[in-house]
Amino acid sequence: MATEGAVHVIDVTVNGEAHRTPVPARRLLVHFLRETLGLRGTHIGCDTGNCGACSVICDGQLIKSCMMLAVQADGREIETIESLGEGPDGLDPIQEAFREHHGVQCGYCTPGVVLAAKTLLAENPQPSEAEIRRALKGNICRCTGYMNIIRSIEAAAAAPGGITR
Amino acid sequence: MIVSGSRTVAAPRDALWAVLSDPARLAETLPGVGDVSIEDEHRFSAVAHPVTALGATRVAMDFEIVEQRPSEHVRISGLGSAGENQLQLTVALDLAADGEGTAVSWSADVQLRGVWRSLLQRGLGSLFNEQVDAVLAAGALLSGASNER
Amino acid sequence: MLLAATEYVRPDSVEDALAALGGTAGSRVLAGGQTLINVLKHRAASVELLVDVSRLEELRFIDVSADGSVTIGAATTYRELERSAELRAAQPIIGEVAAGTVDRQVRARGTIGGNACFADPASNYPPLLVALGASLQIAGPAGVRSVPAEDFFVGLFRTAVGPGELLRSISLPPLDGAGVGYRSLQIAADSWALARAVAWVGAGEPIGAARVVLGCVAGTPVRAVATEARLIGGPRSTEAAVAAAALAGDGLEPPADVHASSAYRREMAAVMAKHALFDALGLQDDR
Amino acid sequence: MSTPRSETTFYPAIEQSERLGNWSGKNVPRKEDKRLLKGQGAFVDDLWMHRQGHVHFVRSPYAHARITAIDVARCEAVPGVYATLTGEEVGELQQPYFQMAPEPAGAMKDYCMAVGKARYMGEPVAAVLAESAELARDAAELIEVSYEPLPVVVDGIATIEPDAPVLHEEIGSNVGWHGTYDYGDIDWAIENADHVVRIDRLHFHRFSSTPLETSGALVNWDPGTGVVEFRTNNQMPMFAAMFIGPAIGLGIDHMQFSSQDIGGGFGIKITSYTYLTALALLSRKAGRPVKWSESRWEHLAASAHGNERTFLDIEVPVMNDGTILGFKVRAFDDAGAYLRYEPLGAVIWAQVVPGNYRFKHVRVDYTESLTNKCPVGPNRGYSRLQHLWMIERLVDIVANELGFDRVALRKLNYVQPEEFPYETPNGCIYDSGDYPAMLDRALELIDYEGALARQRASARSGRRIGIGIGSTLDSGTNNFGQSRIINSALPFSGNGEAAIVRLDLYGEVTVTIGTSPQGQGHETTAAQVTADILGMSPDQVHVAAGYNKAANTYVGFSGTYASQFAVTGLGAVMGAAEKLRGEIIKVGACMLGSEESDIELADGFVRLAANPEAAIPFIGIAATVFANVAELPGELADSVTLNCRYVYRPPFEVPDHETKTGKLTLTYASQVHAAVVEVDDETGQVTILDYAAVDECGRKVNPMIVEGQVHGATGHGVGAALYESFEYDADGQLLNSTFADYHAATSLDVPHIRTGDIECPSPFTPNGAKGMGEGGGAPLSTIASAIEDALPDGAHIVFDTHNNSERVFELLRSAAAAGPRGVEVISR
Repeated sequence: MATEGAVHVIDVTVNGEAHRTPVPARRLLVHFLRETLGLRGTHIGCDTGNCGACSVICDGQLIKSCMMLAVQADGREIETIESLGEGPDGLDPIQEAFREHHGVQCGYCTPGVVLAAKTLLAENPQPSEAEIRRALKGNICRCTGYMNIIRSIEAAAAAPGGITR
Repeated sequence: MIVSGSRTVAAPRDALWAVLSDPARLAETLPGVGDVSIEDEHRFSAVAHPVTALGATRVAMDFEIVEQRPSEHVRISGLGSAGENQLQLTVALDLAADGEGTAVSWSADVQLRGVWRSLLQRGLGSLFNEQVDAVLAAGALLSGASNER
Repeated sequence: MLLAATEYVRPDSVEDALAALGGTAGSRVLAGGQTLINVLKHRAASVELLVDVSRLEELRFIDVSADGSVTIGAATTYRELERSAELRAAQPIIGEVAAGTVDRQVRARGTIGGNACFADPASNYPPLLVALGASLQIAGPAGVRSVPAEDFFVGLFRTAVGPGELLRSISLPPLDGAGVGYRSLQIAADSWALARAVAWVGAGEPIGAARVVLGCVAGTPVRAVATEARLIGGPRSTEAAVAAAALAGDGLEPPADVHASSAYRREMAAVMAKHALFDALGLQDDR
Repeated sequence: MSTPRSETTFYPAIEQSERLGNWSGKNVPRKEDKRLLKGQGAFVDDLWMHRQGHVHFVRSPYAHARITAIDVARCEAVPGVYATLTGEEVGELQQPYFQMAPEPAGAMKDYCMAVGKARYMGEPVAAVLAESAELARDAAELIEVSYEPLPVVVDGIATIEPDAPVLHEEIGSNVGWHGTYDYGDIDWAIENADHVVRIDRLHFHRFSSTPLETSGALVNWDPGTGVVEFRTNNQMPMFAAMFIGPAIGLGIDHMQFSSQDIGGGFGIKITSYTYLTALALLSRKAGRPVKWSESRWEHLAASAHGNERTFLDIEVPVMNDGTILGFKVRAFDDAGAYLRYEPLGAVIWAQVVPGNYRFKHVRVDYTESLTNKCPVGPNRGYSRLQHLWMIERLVDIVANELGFDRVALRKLNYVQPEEFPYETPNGCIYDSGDYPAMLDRALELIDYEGALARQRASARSGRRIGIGIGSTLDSGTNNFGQSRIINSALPFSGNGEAAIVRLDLYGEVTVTIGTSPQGQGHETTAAQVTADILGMSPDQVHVAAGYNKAANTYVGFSGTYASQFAVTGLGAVMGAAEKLRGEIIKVGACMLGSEESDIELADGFVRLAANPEAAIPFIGIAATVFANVAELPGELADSVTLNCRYVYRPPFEVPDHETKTGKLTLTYASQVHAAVVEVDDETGQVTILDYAAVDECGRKVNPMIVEGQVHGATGHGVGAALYESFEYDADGQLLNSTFADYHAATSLDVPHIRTGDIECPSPFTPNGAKGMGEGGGAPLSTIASAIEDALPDGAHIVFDTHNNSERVFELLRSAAAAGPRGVEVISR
């Protein structure tokens, strides 16, 4: 009761930066990112792994950081929304598409959705609407009815030269 | 929810009833039991840890044997908590001799409260029956029988 | 939602994992964690020690033999199943089901072994493994034993994997021309299944072997024995399939929940069995 | 330049700005998006303060129970636990909240935590403050609460029966409000109609638009100043202050509220004031800032739900030509365990008494009841969507029962385009609209003829095709005077919003507003209208993000709710920008030595219209007024501040308590949706094949944002119609308190939405815009209509807003059963 349990030192690369940090075994990756590293762009929307607001990229694959312990990120490479776009103001082409096509309303699901879009387009540069919908299934948005998110991803895919950098 | 089931256990009826109607011995049949405290001849409390593939679930329960007819019937009520969730149950067990063993049928009113009510709604009936099954198996062992049928 | 305190270890081998599991009461295998971590968030179970097997290469493989039999390491993810061309050729249904499981994020981490060991009858794989005649290899201190899928699922959230053991792999016999149908009635486009049926029908006419397994209707996958008996020895016809499927719900008392009553689940089990049989027999739904 | 409008016989003539148009009306990308897309938003859970503690609430597992004891000793003994708070303490530290209900329900004693009794599952009974969120949750398990269970009532009608267990002894019954709304002469209409269609029962289910960000707050009761700072995602802070202040003895001068980014609200975040109160008390007790982030299960079980409403004994008088004369109905609205925005729901629906129709005779006997369920709050479309759904149901049912074409029947009974402004039987004024044209457009978007052909072709295939229509209203800009219809003693009327537009020291234009946006793009649209008025680009206008009571301006109605920003918020911004424009021109004319009428504003310069070379940048104006004021003539120096506040107030009067009539809202955006669905005969599963949403909301300031709101409202409606429903068991336990079982609609569930565009400017608003965003619940009506259309002859009517597979399966089965269908027709 009321003990933290064992603390493990992990080596994890987040947005290209290597961290060696002690973490208690029970700490979720999402809390590690938000509270330990101060990366507040990764959000929490539910407690059952349904909503995807906490989605990040782990070794190239989209995962939900509320269903992975921080200690499990040892030796992994994590990318969060903070890794996209140059500097404090630059937008990645995907982010530009979301801005142009109003794929954002309240912005709470947005970081997860943008990373979902990025990983989708990396694997399937020209997805159909049906493929986009399937790829977004793990990211709940309560504002947009998904329509403009889909439009944004379609636009990013159709951009000259695609979206891959 | 109302849950019912039946099972034949390889223990004589009188011996099994003696276990089920004695708080001290009944407590021992609970899965992963610990912290047993016998209040009187009808009431006891215990911490049970029913185990599933999910892990062990810690439930602190107060039990009371609310009704009994020697060798044939016992009704037990229980109220327990696990964090902010609560488990309330009343289970009536009816025993009938079945050859060397005992045919036990039970019916229970089980109520779960809190977020677990939502999370476990599909499984509560199955989980409860499995636990009763385990209690009866343990009861059979305690009553002196060497194995179950 | 915050977990209760727990310990964690990531062994380098199955042997070490077994040692860790055997050494601590209240230890649990952590594979993909896509269910277990949610259970821990809600503190519906407490675990003293999490033994993380998700990186054990010994548990991450897909072996397809020349005869078409398949063995899959327990820690193989849905994503890996979905993407294996060899598996698609030998046992297409495994990859198809993987591809439709929950969402991309879950597929990247969730494992087939974890799904089997969680033993939720509403999950995808338990009825499928029973229908395909799979066997599951359980590693323990005394070595590896193989358990038929039908005996593996003991109860709701309970399997044949005992304390100190872990699921090593899942083996599937060759299809040998058998047809497989897998049908689910789900909430919305793709959420909880309300009823699910898997049909496996051996090649040849009259039908010599058939397994029809229902999910979501009891604490474990349930074989629709009356349906199977009706099929065997009969023709591969629409009429036969319809008549057999109509028996699928007999005697079932499925659990009710907020999404569906017991009676509806029972009826829908039969409907899903019909469509699964149509698929397994290569019949058209002429509605 | 402004044009006075004289044809507005219902309101005093107003001036509509002619300066809008350069930027207003265009799809200007949002100013908010950069930070949100880069993960730089500041949501409440992103905030922290030095020495903060974390709060965990202990919640009642019982839906109704007396609390006999709470023992916090073991919890408080844990190192790292700062404080606890129990209901018993709350009973001493807090006055019961102000109640809007008249007696007897006005006697309700409502506190921020359960005092003496818990009345719904999940109600907070104690709280723990600890050094970490983990520890707070761990230690909360050590608080021992003893309960004595009480009988539970969850049915909104059974609860008013004499033998029902009473939730609030001080009220003496479970009636929260009761009254009869009687307009026209429904008895005459029923007596003289050719047909009367009687519908037994319709039920509007309980759900929530449940924002993705749950509620939360960081609250600090500063012991030095006595000021309590609430950094919170509450979406109507001045409403919250009205409850919190008197309850714990704080003046508005001692309460600071702020938020930057809010992760969705939809009304559900209006009633979080109870939690804010508890947090303030904990902060004072512990002498620390306190932080609370609600979990999803807490949010679903114990924040707020949308209103559940049951309609009984509906009678609809209809003439042979299809003219529907009106209806009468008994409505029971289930408010849950407490009245926390209620009983306003008992009148808000009256903004749309006849729906989109020319019904003249309406009687609604309305009861608001209390049950052992989560208290309700205003959820998107609040109180009106229940009523509008009932009306659309009855229109469909009348068509089906009497053999009218559903399209023709609607067109016949709709308020006609030439009838606007249209006065409803209860004195509300529909400002503008063209419902028949919207219906045509919606049908065109779903290829109505093609759908009819598919429907014929699919007959007997087992895959039934149904076509549905839903026409609804999104009434915006409340007259808070309508609260007096339910309680004549309430001191509210009218509405308003405040804004400040200022020219800052170095020539920057800054806008602050009293609103608390949750994704509606206020920074962008405020910049658009300001840019138009001040002759610059929206990029040059800085709009302060979020709500900040201390830094921004506000009035008593400030906040973001109830479809009104385009009117009240932008009305205030426009008024303030016009004032600033006047001041800039005054100073510029003086500096350029010209007449004010010779001046124009362009590209951030004040210049002579005739000689653009003669120009002064805004920084020059600002520098003169702020730092070189001795060069200004005295009368200018005295009158110009470049800091211009304006309060927009719609031209309302106080409604009449006795007749329950008046102008309850200013604008009426409208929706006509249409859908084609497939219903699987074997399973009852419904699949949406085509969906069209035609929305009209007057002149649009940013069409892209408007369309986004249409999509979002449609998504909520579709989700509620098919997937999302809060269900309680008889013990008062919520059966879907996580997203695992409360199925929030995913990208696979919300269909492709075709949107259509019709613009009928409002004559009553300064910019021709209408408030919008709530959407009227059109998908609920549309999908119910489509499912009913797909059912076989002889089936029971679609009687519920929520139609999951099993319910549709039962409806399909009902045709063969040949039992009661829930409807009967009496013809003369």
